[in-house]
Amino acid sequence: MTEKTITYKNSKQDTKTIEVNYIARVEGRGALNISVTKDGKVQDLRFRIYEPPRFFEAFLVGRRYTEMMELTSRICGICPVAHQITALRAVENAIGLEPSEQTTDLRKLLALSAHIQSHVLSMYFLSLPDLLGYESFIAMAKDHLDVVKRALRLKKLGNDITDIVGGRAVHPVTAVVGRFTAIPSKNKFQAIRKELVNAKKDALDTVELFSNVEIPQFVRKCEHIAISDPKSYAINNGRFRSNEGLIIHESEYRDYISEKQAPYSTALHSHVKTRDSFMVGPLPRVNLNFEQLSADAKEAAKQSGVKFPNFNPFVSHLARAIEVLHSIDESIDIIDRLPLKEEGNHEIVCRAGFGAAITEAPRGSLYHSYQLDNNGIVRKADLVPPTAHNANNIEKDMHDLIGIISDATIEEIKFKCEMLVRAYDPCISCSTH
Amino acid sequence: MNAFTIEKKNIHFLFDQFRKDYKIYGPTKPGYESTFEEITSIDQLHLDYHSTVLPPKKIFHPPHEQLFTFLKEKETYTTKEIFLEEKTLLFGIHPCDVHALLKLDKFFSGEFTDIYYLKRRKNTCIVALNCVEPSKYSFCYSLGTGPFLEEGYDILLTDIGTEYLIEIGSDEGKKLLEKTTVEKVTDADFHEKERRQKLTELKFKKHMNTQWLPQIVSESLNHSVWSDLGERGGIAGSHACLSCGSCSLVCPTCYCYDVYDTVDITLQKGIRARELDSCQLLEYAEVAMHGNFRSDRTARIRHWMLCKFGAAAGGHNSGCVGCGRCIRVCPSKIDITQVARILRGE
Amino acid sequence: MNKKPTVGIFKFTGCAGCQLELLHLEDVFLDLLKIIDITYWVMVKRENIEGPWDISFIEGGISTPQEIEEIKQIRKKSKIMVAFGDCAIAGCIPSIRNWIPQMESENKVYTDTSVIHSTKVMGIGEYVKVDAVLKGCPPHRDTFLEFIKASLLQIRPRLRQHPVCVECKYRDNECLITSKKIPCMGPVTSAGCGALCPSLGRECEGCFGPMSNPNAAALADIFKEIGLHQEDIERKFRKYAGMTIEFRKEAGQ
Amino acid sequence: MKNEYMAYPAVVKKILKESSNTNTYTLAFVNEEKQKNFKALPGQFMMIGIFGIGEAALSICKIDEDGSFSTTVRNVGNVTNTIYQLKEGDKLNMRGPYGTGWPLEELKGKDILIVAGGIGLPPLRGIIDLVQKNRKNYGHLEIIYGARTPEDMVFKYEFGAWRQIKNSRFDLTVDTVSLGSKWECKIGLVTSCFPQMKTRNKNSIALLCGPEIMMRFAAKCLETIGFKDNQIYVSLERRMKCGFGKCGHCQIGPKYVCKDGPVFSYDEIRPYIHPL
Ligand SMILES: Cc1cc2nc3c(=O)[nH]c(=O)nc-3n(C[C@H](O)[C@H](O)[C@H](O)COP(=O)(O)OP(=O)(O)OC[C@H]3O[C@@H](n4cnc5c(N)ncnc54)[C@H](O)[C@@H]3O)c2cc1C
Ligand code: SF4
Ligand code: SF4
Ligand code: SF4
Repeated sequence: MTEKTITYKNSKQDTKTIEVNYIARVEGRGALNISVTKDGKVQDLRFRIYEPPRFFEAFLVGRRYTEMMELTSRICGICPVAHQITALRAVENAIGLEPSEQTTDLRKLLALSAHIQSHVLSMYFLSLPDLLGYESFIAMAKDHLDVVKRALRLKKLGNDITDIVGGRAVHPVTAVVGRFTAIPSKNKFQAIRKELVNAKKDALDTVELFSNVEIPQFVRKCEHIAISDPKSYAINNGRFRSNEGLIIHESEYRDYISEKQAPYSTALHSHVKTRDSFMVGPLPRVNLNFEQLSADAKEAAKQSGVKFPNFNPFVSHLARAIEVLHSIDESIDIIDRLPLKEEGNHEIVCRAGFGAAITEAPRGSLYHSYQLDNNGIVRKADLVPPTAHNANNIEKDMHDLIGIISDATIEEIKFKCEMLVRAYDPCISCSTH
Repeated sequence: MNAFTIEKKNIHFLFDQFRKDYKIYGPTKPGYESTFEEITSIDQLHLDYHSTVLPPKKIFHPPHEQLFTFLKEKETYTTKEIFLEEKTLLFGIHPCDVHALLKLDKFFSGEFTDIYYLKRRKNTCIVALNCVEPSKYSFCYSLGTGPFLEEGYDILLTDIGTEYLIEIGSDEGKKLLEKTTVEKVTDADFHEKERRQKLTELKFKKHMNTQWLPQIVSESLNHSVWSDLGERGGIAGSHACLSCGSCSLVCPTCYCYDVYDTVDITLQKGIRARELDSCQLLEYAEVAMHGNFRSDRTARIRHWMLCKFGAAAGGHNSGCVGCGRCIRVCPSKIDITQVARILRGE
Repeated sequence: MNKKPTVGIFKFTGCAGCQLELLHLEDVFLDLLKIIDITYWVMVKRENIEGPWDISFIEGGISTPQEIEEIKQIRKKSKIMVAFGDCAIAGCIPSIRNWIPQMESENKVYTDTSVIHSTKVMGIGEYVKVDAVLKGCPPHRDTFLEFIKASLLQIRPRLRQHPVCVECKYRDNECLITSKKIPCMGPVTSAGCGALCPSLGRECEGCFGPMSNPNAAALADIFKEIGLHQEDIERKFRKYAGMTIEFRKEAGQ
Repeated sequence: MKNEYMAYPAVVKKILKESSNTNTYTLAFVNEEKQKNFKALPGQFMMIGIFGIGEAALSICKIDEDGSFSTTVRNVGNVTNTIYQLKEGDKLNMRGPYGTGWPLEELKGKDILIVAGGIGLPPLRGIIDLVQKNRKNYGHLEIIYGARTPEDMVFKYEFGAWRQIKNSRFDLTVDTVSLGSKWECKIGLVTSCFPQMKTRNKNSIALLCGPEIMMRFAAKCLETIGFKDNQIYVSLERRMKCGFGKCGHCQIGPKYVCKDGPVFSYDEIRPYIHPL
């Protein structure tokens, strides 16, 4: 807990030093340390994640495969669903288990609800105050009560679905290896279906709002990665694909992506082997999988006047809005095709093996892999959350961003840099895990 | 005429008749996992059940209940009582549970009455079902509360093969049957009932000798069985008590409750409510200045058992009816009949 | 209380799930702001006031020397300090690593461990006085409301510490231990979730931490009897609250 | 059928400060009819509460001519704390009276020994008032009152008058005296006053109220000087949620403190007071 301070260091070269000791309106604890020379050169730039690590990869070793979903859920309170599903799929890949279609659908529904919830949180609560000029969502309520209420409604929709399918909005409980322990009743599903239909207007208004708010004009072309699936908008399943030709199976992840430690950050930095840092998240997803979006989402995206593929990281907000609309549409489709059969508890035969899975968390691609022994005990765990994927790319974007605004005031630069961070919606606890 | 028969396959005649005037509760799901639920169609009703998780007390003395609302306006409060005035019918309640209700009836009346319980009870019609297949945990026979019922019903059913024998116990029961198609009863039907009763009595696996039991227990306050149950490894065949409270919450004659207020976010209005409580729980006997009159587990399980043996404050009215629920539900496998045997020195 | 109480919400080593549970109070969120004044909440606000606070809610455990300093500073500026959620109470899931030598953990994750300053994860009570705890991973949002309302009324909140079994019975659930021999932590776990897991067809894993005066030894015996190995029993107790005195023994010293 | 759970509005007519955490409140029902019909006996209690907070059992310590009564409240928890914030004219809610009260018939013509500890004196005050008013109906009166400190004593303003009661003895003791306070009586537990006690076991009744441990010790000492268990009466404290024998919280062995007590003859309760 330290104050945000700006220090002017009038050293010989007149360097501007920008420090944010605790970046507000993001999850977890991160800081910015930047110095810019008089002639606008970025001398040093650190997106310093100082969130204490929890060493999940260490203590998962020795635990049971059935616990992975429950334990890794606690990596993140905002995207527990993503960790749960990724853990479940990685474990199932290790033991060679194929869940039923209903389970797969329910998982997708769960993931979509988490996307709605998380995106609304990011767009309205964490970033919109920047774009409308308030210090917080709470302060915004005075002048924009209708917007605030809309945000609360949409967020509640996401939560309610997670609640009904998963049992609880934060750290749900029903998704386990191979199945769901309880299937909600038809009545409950019909009730959420109604809510979803009613929410479409709010979602469309959201797309409109975020296509009209003013964002910094800044473009940096970089590698965008997301999972992709020709049949549907990929969230839980698909090939890991980029705009620069990467296309791999989730089990090959480590052959192509590596991590290295930056001495000032407890989050490791990722890059594509032999290439550079990359971006994951809603914008890469919309860029890469535009064709799989629901008809209405596609239409709304086209109406927005913003062209995709797009390489302005601030367009991520609009991408989130589009995804919320898509998530509502796809959720309705899923509800309409769910058979809602109780599934028995099949005996699971455990065997030694390696399993990996990549899913799309709200913030981007999330990788889990486990090595299990014959008794179902985890022997090695490897986890890469979206913000670990993005950490290095954020710095690169920031470097270029400062380059074009270097003559602005320190306060202005600082604010824009914070905005950039928030556009990525980093989950810092995840990134260090 | 005070008795009839009805073919089992025609039982829905009764159901359809009852439905006209009553909200019906009955056992759902066969076997042990039964619970008493509202029955809206005959296929939800499973009369071939052993026992339910919660006893039918949940309908009269529910786990949570709102007593009244209060609203504060200009320093004065207005209150509004919350009563459920629905007419209900319990379909297929077993004799032990009927006896438990009779005990609760006595308990909740007297000098001070519990209007909430009694109102609901008054609005309820009892269609009881004699027990021909006692669960392996029950011992109602030892306590004279089953397996066949003598009192406390409006209508009583007995499975006598392909038919149910129907006996009427009250005017209300009589009225209910007037409009239903039922058949005449024969002496043979009564003989069959008697035969089945004898047969059933032989099926009990558990027994509890209740002679002088309250006295014996009251004089055994320092018996080692209590500390065995409370602190050490339990008694033979059981583990130590967990203080989980399950036994008392499923007991049909346990009535203890906590009263509390909740207010809404304006802090100006709220509800006074009650919730089932249990003497097995630590907070139950807490008083001011962090005192607690039963802070150790030993004292708590002893008090509970004393109560069930008729030697604590509820006296006869909270005593055991032998339904066996507490034995079945106890994760530690503590068996009240075994405790009774130990106390008797058997 | 005439003035709205000032509230600070702080994050330490944890997952932000407890804070998120607050944001999930959508229905009453705006009403809540009418009765409390949140002056510090970095996850939500850009302008934060550095105390003093009438109530501070602490999410997360303490796992670095810097955090020890910070929590002490916050304590000095808070009238009431609440350990908000299992991490702040006893370290929660991350405390599983306390059974592994610290260097071993660090070496598994980082190549350069010289820049890592982590210690064991502890509840905040290890370093500062705690006035109240809200149990759960996460605590139910209603318990937060109950706490806020009670502090406005200046009374003790009604947060019962009886076991999950009680709530399981309230819901007329069949007991998983007795009917299916499933190792359920309910009998030693504090209620507050409404018997969420047993009502949804799975065992309680203990995410609300120990109840008041639990008999952990007896439950461990029961688990053994239904076929769990010693390591599995330890895994169960060494999860959300392995560091608490109530579970420490069964969690493996 | 009456809804026994419903509490009725009452007004605080007077507040008297007793000690740093104890006040005496004079209360009356707002409804005049209800107030007119109100009758209570020394030793009985009321369920007094505030909606939104809860209810607490509080003894009636004094009954006035007009039927309003007083209760002395020590500030220990939710309800008592909230009552403690009230001002004269404020409202609360109450119902009652409940419980049995002291054995008034039994006391007639006998020597009375009162042993009270701390907040245990208020329930006994009605007895002292009774003896004071009807002096010739009773034998010797002896009051032994102990508190933690002199400041914790209640009814100090009555002590003078009590000392004037004919054929009586009044003894005070405290556990500790803080520096600078004036104290001329004993220091020690109530039982340390027993050697000077004048009451004998013949034709006398002992009335005890205070912390349970104090009552146990006092009863033990009385037994050694020949008191029979049925000559000793104790008033017990338990948690109460209803006050009329339903909620179960105040059970002690086979008794309900609320409806069979709070006053018990020691012989009927003795096996349960310890260890239960
Ligand atoms: C017959 C009778 C007569 C009485 N007469 C008087 C009298 O004349 N004057 C008087 O001052 N008192 C009297 N008392 C005692 C009085 O009833 C109690 O002090 C009162 O109930 C306290 O209520 P409260 O709401 O203020 O306290 P509560 O808020 O109920 O708290 C009381 C205590 O309970 C414990 N507690 C309860 N719930 C919890 C929890 N969730 N967590 C932790 N601790 C908890 C605490 O130890 C706390 O200190 C009498 C009691 C009885 C039975
Ligand atoms: S004590 Fe046990 S067997 Fe007896 S009535 Fe209660 S639950 Fe049934
Ligand atoms: S059910 Fe068993 S373990 Fe639980 S409180 Fe009752 S006796 Fe104890
Ligand atoms: S299922 Fe678990 S929580 Fe429920 S009663 Fe059984 S042991 Fe207790």
